[in-house]
Amino acid sequence: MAECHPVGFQWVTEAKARGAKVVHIDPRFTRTSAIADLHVPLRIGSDIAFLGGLIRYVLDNELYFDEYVRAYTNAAAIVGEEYVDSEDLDGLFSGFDPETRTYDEASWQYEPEEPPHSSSDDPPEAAEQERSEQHPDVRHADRAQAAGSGGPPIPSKPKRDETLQHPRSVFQILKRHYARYTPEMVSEVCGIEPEVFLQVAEWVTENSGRERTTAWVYSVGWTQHSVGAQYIRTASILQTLLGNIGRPGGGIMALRGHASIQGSTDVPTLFNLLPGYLPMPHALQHQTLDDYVGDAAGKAGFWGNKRAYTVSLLKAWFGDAATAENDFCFDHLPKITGDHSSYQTIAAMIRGEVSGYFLVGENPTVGHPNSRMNRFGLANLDWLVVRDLQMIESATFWKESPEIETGELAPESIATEVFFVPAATHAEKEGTFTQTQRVLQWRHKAVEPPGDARSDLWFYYHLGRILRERLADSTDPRDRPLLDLTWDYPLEGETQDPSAAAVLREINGTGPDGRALSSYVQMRDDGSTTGGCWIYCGVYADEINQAARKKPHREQGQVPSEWGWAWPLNRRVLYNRASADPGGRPWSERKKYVWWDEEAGRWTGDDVPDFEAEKRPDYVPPDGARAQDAIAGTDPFVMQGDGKAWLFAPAGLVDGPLPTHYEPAESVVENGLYKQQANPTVEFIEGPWNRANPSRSDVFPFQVTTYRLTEHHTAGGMSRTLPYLAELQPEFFVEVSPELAELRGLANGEYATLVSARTAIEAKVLVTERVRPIRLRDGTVVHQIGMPYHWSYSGISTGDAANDLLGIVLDPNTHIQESKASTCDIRPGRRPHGPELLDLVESYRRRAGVASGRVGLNGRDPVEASAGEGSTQS
Amino acid sequence: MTEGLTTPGAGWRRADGPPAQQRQKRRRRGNGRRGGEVPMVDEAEFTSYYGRPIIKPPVWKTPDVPLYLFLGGAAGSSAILGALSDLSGGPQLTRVARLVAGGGSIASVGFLIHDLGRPERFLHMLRVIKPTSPLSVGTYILSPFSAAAGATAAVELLGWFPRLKRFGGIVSGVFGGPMATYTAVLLANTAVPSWHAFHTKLPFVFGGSAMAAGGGICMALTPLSESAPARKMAIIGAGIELVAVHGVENDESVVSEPYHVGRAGRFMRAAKACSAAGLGLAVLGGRTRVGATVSGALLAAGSLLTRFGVFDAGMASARDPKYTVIPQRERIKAREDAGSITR
Amino acid sequence: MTSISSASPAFTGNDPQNRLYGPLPDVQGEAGYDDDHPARVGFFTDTSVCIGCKACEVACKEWNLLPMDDSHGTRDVIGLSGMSYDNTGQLGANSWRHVAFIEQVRTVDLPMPTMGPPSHVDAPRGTGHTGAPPADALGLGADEVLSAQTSVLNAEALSEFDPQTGQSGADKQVRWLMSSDVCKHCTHAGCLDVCPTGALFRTEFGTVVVQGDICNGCGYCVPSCPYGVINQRKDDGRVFKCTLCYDRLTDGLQPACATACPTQSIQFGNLDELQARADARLATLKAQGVETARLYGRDEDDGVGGAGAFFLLLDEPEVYGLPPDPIVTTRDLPAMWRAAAKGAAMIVGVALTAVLGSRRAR
Amino acid sequence: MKTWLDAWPVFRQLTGPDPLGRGRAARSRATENVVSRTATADRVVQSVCPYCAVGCAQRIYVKDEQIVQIEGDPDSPISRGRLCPKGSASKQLVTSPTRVTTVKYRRPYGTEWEDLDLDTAMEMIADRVLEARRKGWQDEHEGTRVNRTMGVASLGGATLDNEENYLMKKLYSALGAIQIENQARI
Repeated sequence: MAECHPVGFQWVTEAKARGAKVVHIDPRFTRTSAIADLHVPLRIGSDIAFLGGLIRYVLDNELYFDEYVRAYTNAAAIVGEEYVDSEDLDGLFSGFDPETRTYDEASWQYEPEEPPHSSSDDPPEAAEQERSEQHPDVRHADRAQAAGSGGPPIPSKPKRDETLQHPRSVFQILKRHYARYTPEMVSEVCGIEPEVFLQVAEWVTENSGRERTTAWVYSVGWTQHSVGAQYIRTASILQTLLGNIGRPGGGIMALRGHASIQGSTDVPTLFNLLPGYLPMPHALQHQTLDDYVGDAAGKAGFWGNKRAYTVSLLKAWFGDAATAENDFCFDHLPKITGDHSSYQTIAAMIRGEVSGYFLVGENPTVGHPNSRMNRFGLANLDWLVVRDLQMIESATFWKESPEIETGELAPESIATEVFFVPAATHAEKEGTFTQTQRVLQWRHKAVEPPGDARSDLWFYYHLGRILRERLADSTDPRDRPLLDLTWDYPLEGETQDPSAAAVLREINGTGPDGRALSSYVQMRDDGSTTGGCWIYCGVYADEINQAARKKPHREQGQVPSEWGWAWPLNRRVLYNRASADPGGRPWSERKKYVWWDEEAGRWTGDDVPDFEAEKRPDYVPPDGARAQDAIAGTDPFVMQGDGKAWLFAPAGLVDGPLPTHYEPAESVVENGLYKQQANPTVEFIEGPWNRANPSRSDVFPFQVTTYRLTEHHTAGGMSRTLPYLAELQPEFFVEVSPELAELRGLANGEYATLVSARTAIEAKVLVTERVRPIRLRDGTVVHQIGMPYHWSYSGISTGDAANDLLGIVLDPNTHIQESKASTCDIRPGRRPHGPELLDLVESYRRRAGVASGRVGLNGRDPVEASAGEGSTQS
Repeated sequence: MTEGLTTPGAGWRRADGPPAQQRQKRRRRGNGRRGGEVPMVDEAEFTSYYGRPIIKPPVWKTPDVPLYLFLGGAAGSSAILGALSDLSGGPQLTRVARLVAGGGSIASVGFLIHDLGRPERFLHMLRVIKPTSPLSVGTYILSPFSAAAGATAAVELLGWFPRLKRFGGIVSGVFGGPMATYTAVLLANTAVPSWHAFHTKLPFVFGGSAMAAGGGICMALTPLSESAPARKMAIIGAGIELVAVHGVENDESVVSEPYHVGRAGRFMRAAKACSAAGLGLAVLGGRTRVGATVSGALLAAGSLLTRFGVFDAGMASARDPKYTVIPQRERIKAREDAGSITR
Repeated sequence: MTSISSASPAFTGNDPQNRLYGPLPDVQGEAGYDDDHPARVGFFTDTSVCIGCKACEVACKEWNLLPMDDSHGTRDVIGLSGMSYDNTGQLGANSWRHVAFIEQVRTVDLPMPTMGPPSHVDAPRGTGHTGAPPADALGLGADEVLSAQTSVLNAEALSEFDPQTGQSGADKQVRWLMSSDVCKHCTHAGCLDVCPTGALFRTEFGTVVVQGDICNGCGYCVPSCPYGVINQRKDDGRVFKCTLCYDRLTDGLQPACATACPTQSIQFGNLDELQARADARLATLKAQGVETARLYGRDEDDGVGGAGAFFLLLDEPEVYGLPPDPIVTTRDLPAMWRAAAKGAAMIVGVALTAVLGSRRAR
Repeated sequence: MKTWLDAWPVFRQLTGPDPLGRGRAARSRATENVVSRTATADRVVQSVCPYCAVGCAQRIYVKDEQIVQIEGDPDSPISRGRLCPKGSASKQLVTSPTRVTTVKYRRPYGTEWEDLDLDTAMEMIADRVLEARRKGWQDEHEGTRVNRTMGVASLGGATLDNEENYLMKKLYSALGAIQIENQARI
């Protein structure tokens, strides 16, 4: 955290000064570890084993927060008989279909209390949605994320055993599932000393419960794994057992890497989402608005109002054209049919199926793994528009790139037309970022952008305007959506910039009287309200730009609610109802946060209560109650169908209801728990440009991980071109332990070549004790290599792109690539340039038994490998 | 960080390998005259930041500054010689001394200004008088001296205002002494270990070296009839220089090591050879024409090489952290042993 | 009105008011400022919370518009230094802040540097725990137990586990020291004293600043700084160093580096307050068992009369590239002048004997 | 005469309280009127750092329509006026001389960049969007109605404002483009 979010780290040093214990769990000793009380140097890719060990420690020693678990989690729920745990199927859960390598969630469901879907408006529609949910194409369309903050729909309320003794109760299933995660097993799999694990376990349990809370902080170190989503699930189970969710000083904090990456998932430029985590309509499921909202109709929790949110969105987009008769123009929305994430799109590009591509403030040939494949994709486009501040590598792939040297690409053979349209910086445009704490902060405009540089608001507004003018008198039904669009925003200044405030107001939504709404509960499904993004409703409450509030923190209390605006409804800690006991009283005076005020008859506290203000703690929902009314007074998790925190996830995750330890897709170690080596539902992309390193191969014997440095920013476009940052970390380097340096004859400060089945790159070597080898019980030694990935060939500070080395293998839930765990070989000296590079890498592939990686022109059609086809990777 | 059981400094050592710069014992070749190995001070272990210098080496350019030191010294001693011989009646010696003093001083001013980072601002030296700055005090020595010596030399050549010569000669003579030795304070008053440590001896090194140079040159250029005073001064000067240099080189502290090793060592050894030879020749054959010129030249060369040697030794001692850390550690230990103040 | 006739201590050496050496409480007053001059300000750098992010280096260069380190900014000039994460190397004309990185290893099996309050070593809780091994099993004497932290990584349990144990007999402990170095703005500043043009001067805030319009690049200050801070810029000729953001101070703002420092390792303020804060911080660390913590440059009796920017270090100063016992060269100046005077007298004497001697001989 | 003499620091040393010329006497005229560029700025604008998601508030000082300084904003409860090295280099990011400020165009099989003015570029891009949209249009996919185009794809958004992301998603959806992605997925 000190590496990539240093200013956020001030709060860690603040807590430390007040006696907090800081534990840093990371394969490398980083600048965070330098300040931490304890550094746990666990092996790359073994986080679930460590966290599972903590869960077992908590359950075994009864150190969980008893009342919290009984009242607020689904520990008491009883799971159906068909469910078989991975402990009994040697690594697979019940319902696994080997051909499509997907799970059918049916066997994970609760044992129902009342008939399924009874609480839904339209039971047959909900059941139909339920069935179509299992179709593999839908499975791949990333339903999990669509549930987003809503939690997937569950057919009915579970039967419960409050004594938590029932063998099929979630609590007992959890105990059995993690029974094998003993401190010894954890230290064997994670390669750390048992005492280190026990010290962490002791500190975590000592600092949880009524009087104290523990917080977990993570970043892409967890998400960029083939089991990334399950990493975070394990931490949520642990935090829920310890009662740390929804309480001050607790929770799980995601540290996101880009200024508004949280914003770009809330108001998403993502294929599977509409604003507010509404799922993108799926061709198989959602031909009409009723299909679309069928699964959530009448469901408990705020998702019950899905129709209101959707209609408001459609009214915001299509204005008067959207009427009740035409399903509020629901049919205007294009439908997805599966996984259209960026890697699938690049594969489609190489097949020549994509004509045009926009790169808007992103540098995929350095930031994406397997940069070679990305460049092949770009080489097969008709045209490419790049909007950035500096001339980034993704814009000059046709002129200079490793493939130009090796001859796989050549300017004369690349047909892609490239437009580099300069962009405005953060100081030259106004607008909001959504920070990692869900806070929207407004930036005022300082100066005009230079020359032809324009903001992206300008670019897309005027592109839309020109397109609408072109198609003004078209009668083709395909163009209706574009023509029905509400696209008139006040234009400012002589560069005719659309008003960002007006767009924010549209996102906030307006009521029947045209005035800005102040809460999403005001949204109606009769078309009388608009709302570009329901979770942002309230950012323009009372016609004031709440995100632009800048009340100094000195004039505010512990929770600075008058600086910027947090979604939803300015709540700074989500699910903060859980900071009070079932009766509404704070768990302890020290950790008081939100509580029930009997006289006032409403919830109150330091933060905006994440609960309906007047709902009494002893409120019991009448049966047949719907949406938020179905949430009991003792259900803090208002977005979940059953209002409880899910220790066991009967739905919503495509790779299992409970996290379990799998090795990374490319690992040098055998899975110590099961025969099943890696995540069975992991997503591969086949192609000569994306060959995988076989696991446990002695051709690629070292485990490698990628990470960032404080001095540079992700793909380096905004830092390698700046003198002051370039000179702080001037060259691409890899971090290697003295033992590995000795083993391979590497010298500090000299060059080394790293080779994988994708390509070979060169980097200077930094020999350091901060990266340590791990000896497993059977004597094998795991050597680990650290690789910061900021560099590429342009800018002041240059080097090879670390991401060239990595392949693309995706987490099935989120399609995020596994760039935190890969394998490679390392040898002293610089890499060959030109065609010899291809020969070197091909020889490695042959030795490793990997199919040939040779490609035809522009990476398009694979050339028959000179040697035999070789075994295709299992 | 670590408590109780650990030793002070807690046994932490640099991660990449053994303590940096574990100097091996270096055998110092005895110089020409005395055979046998001069034992180095036993190698105290010291740590540094990746072996990087702790203080900044001077930014003065070579050969500018050593030449400045040499010419300043030669001019200073010649000016004194000229003034005295003028009073005691040695016209040719006086004339030569004055010319040497004048030429030397003008040239040294030239080198001083050339060495400046911003030569066009050399007059800023006269902005302040700072007793704490040898260069500021030096400027108020150098300006009158070079004015007087220069004028006298000019008058000597052009023959105008003959009466002025004596007055100019006396003024330059008065400033000749400080001119020769202030440069020693200039070097010593820095953090450079091998200069600062010998701040009481350097003035005598430079004084002797000045006399050897001034005397030597005047001896070489003056007819034998009047060159006796120059010869005596050169001989005594060279003697003092050799003794003083010996005192500097053989101090038991580690900071005298740079005078023996590397380029500085070569300079110092050559300087001693020239001075000694020059001294011997001046004593034996100083009265013969050839002997005077050759010994004069040798003495001047010896003096010049000493300046280069001292300059390079200082630079070397600034570049290696060892010469800063070890003496300071010894100083702390001595203070702690004496129990005066603890860290 | 003190006049020059008071034969300044530089020559005579009697220096009752410590104008050349020793503690000097009112450094601005000595430099001629009226009594209403602002309080002396400076930095306290607490390296125990420094995370080595180098925000100070960038904020300083950005505020003072410094060129790239090699001042001609050509790409091939910058390169990986191989010195852990420090690619700046040292302070200089273009780097007025420099963050040092020292990776240290220790094979003694003691826990990581803990900064929190000493964890009370109570008897291990309940048998149910496979909790931390009892303290005495580690051979700690009874009285040491309380001050010593429970040894987390004890040698026996590790030996068969960690490959390094094979080589070193006990687990390796890594410590990564980071410290942001800066000009010390000394009470007795060697650079200021030796500057012949008066370019280096004492500001009303008690800081030492180079006046760029005066400096003629004589370079005398460069070797005179006992810490090796100030340096000449190659293609400019003049010398440059940290001005403690003299221009920002006139506008009432904190220096740029102190403003940016995320963990407030760099603290700016009145020097006396900083010294009090530093003493308290040192006491806390010592109480937490951080034996190797010490203050550097805080003591008025040190060789430069106490520094305007002082540090809390976690190891010997030279490990960070700092001199262990710096003394301002001006302390010995009187002795030097006396030696020079004797030298001059010697020359005159020798010349006299030489001239008189040969006159009698003729 | 008096003022002329007074300009000479030596005279000030002899007559003033600073005989050693260490402070008051040695001050030059430029030092007397040193001023901070934050004081002479025309205006201060509150902004947020563009680098990571912590969201450190920044103060941007502007003079003559040029950004002269970007530093931390002490009012922010998130950052309390502090910045990391990247945040502190924001001014260099904004005023970098290597920043591209004119539209660059590379023709098919071209080997060099060519210049293009902004309006022409916008028209050309609009043409290509329509053409690509038509090429990749699918009314149906495997029998179910999709009314979308697979011809246009987009990548990026995590470094952009919410308003920009909103217009992009709105426009792309109306065009039928569904292959819309950003860094949230890497």
